[in-house]
Amino acid sequence: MNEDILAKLEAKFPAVIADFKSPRKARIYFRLTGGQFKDVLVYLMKDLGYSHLSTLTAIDNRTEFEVIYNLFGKNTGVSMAVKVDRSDPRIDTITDIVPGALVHEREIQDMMGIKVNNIPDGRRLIIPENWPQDQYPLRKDWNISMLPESFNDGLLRKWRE
Amino acid sequence: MHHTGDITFPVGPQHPALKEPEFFSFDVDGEKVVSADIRLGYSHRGIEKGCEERTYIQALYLVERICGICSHSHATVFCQGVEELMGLEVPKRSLYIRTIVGELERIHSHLLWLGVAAHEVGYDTMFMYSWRDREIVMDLLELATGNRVNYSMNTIGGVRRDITKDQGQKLKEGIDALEKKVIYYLNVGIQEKTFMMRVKDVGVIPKDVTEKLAACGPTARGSGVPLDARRDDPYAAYGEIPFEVVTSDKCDVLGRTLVRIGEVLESCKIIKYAIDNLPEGPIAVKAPRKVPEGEVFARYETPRGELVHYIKSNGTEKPERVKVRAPSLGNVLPVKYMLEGYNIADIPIILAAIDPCFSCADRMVRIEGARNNREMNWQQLRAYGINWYKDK
Amino acid sequence: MNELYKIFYLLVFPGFAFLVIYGLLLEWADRKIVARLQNRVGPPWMQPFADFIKLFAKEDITSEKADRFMFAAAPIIALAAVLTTVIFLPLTVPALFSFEGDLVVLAYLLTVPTFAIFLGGWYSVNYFASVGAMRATLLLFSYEVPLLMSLLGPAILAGSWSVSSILAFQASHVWIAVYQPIGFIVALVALVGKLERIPFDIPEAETEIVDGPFCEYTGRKLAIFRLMFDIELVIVASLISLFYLGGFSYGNIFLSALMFFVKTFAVVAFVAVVKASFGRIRIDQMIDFCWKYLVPAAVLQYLLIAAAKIWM
Amino acid sequence: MLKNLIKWARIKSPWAVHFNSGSCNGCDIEIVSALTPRFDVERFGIVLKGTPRHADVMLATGPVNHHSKSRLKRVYDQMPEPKFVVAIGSCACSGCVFRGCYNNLQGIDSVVPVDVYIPGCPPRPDAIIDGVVKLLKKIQGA
Repeated sequence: MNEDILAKLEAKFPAVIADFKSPRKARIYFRLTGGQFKDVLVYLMKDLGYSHLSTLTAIDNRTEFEVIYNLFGKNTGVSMAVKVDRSDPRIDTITDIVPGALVHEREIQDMMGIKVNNIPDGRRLIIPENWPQDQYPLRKDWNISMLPESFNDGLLRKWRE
Repeated sequence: MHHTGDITFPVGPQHPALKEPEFFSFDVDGEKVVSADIRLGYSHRGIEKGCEERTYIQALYLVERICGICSHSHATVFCQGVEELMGLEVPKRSLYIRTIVGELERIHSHLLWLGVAAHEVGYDTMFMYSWRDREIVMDLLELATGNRVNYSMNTIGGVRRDITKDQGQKLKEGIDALEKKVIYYLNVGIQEKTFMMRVKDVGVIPKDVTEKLAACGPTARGSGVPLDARRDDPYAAYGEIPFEVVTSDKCDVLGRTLVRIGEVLESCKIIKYAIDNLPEGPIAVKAPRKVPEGEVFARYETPRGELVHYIKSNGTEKPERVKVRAPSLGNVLPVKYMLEGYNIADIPIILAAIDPCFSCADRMVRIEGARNNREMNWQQLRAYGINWYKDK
Repeated sequence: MNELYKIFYLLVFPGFAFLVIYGLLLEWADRKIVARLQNRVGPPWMQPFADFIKLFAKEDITSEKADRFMFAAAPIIALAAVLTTVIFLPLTVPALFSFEGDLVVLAYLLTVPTFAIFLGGWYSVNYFASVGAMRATLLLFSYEVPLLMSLLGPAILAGSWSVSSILAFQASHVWIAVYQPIGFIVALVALVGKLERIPFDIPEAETEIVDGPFCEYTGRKLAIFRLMFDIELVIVASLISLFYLGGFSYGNIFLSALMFFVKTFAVVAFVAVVKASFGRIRIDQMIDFCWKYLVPAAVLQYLLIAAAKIWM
Repeated sequence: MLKNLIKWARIKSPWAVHFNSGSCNGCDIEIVSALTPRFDVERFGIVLKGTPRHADVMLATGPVNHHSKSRLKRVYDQMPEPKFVVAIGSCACSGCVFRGCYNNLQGIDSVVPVDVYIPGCPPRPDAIIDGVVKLLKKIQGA
């Protein structure tokens, strides 16, 4: 549907936009195959008017990670996916553009283990303090049995067993 | 927890003002709140990982229990997303029924909020009155869906129970009785002197800051930002039902109160209109078990703000990834802005003003304020910093 | 015989036993009226007795960082202060001691509980408690001055500092409330502040600082504190009736007893209705309210008395 | 004589404290609506207290998640003897729909001894009152 948006993006960032889909007027999904996603993001938010950053989604499709920037504005939702390789998952922060994004980046760091470089405050977020350092719950290869036995030390009441 | 020299004032996770477990620590100078630091994670149950190991129908059953007060919202937005992925044509009657139950839930949530806000301010009579009237809505919900909370009215491809003619009639009578009571609150309850003293010019957030911090729901509409997913991105039956978005430009807790009560009256109109022209036809369509590959970004206007579900499917019957972005997440940043500068007595009412539902937001969220560590010249009390649980 | 009567006076009739029972009954009346106003059923009549006995049977925890002696002493000081006030009050029977100036002693004794609450809150090393304690003392400055001024009004009119002689003055004249309506209203409002009832129950604002100074207290000590509040309710209610509503010493015993129950119950009903119809205001708003409206009203009352004295 | 006087007092005035260990707050709004005019529990003397110090009964909801399990234990330790725990909602009884999700244990009784279980998602206010009455009978019997 939104061919005009696609044309504008193609003109500004040649050969970077991949599989652009817009099943209905109010939704646009596309991937970035390379280059710096921050300029595309600024272009989307400032010039095209999708100013409200709704959320950041991290996806683990087993071969590599993907971080999706969900924006919203002018009654349409835009989802821009950025590839992150699995060996050394690292991505730049966007808190300078959108201060509110700090929250989502912290979640990605905790849940998926994608390091966000120069994040203003990288403390642990949702998972409990004594959660083992190198384990990330939302990764496909993680399951609950990998938690060490001493995780609930001293708290579990023995009468259950 | 690092300190800036003044007292860290711990609130939660078990505290009468908060019906949910979250932990606020306020750096306080005497009675004035210097800065707030919110630590959550107490309601994090790993729902997103859970959804990946369950089929769509089982995931729906899980998604409904993200939050007790807006359980219908989560279920509706999840079903809408999956139906969009499948490209399923859902019967019109089920869209109307979803809208009716959604608006009933909005009334029930706003009346609940009115009581909790009055209780935060110590005005217990209004708490009792508003919760007594809320029982009317709970009966209506029980009549239409069979349960007071967690109604599980939706299924993928439509609705599970029908609203018959006489049920519709009873719903309308109940709504009329409720409308009279809510108008009483609007004119008498809110104008009461001490309630006004505690609510007027408290937790002020100007319009431009609201937009910059991306607040949503009544918090944004209370400061004049007309942001409403039901009108911007109409779903279910909101395209055909005339309603207008209630806003007020008072920018303080009073503005948010007026917006919420206005919305209750608005919802009453929507329900009556929807029951009057409830279209005929089936209430559900058989949905295939496997969902074709794709991704969807579904939105919904819950009583607290804009809720987003991002669902990615991989062709099997289990979702690849379900991401829930709760409305309270959008309001956590503004509440930090609102809290600074007011004193301890205002903390509960400002927190209640955004009607935080940490069970939704808590799947992932925490905000860290920028620390302004200017040296405190105030005569330093013995820096307690001791969490009041510790010394048994 | 006189000694036996004194002991009876102190321990049974207007003394300890009567005050405890009547205090708990008044607490029930207060909770019942508030509940009925909020269209709830409200607790059964023996609820305060059950609460009291249960609290006595509970484990008594003192946190290790709290100062053991002061933590335990605070409730006892408060209760003692409130109980000694009964000596000066002629409740249907002439007061035990009544000397010129017992009004000042009475006023002093009524402020001791607030300090006891402060000490209790301060020594129970808990953040909420110390904030509550600070607030309790801060509150003292806002309601204490109007309360005392409104009590001194009748003293000036009756021309004496002794409670019994003020009562005697009223026996021969009309009730003082008729002479001094403003003073009566100021007294009632300051009374609500004194008893730390909504809209002025800022020290133990339940949703803000979790029961304020009492949040570390359990078992017996908490029971004594709650009992102190109930007895204070009785004492201050009878004080207001003595000063403004003509007291209770009439001819036969039945009429004075009846008048005593009716008048104190009326004051408690007023406090309950105030509790049911207002929210809790902030501490700075309370101090503004007291100093902007209550104190000027009390001063205005004095001018009226002075003017009346000149013309009389 | 004194013994059953104390027992009578304990039955007549059970003060409650509410702890939400990660629930979806459906059970919590049902607990609070048990206080309001239609179901008014103050007739039985039940008062919702703010601090665990003043309470005898702990109304615990939610499947205990890893983050709040130490807080639950701490709040339980602070309640003075004799104390009782009522697990409200299926999550509190057995973790119900969140069984298998990684971040929580299987119900309140995995951390704290529980006296009465009230199933239901969420249990109706009258079910909660019925549960508390059963608890009072249990105290009566003990």
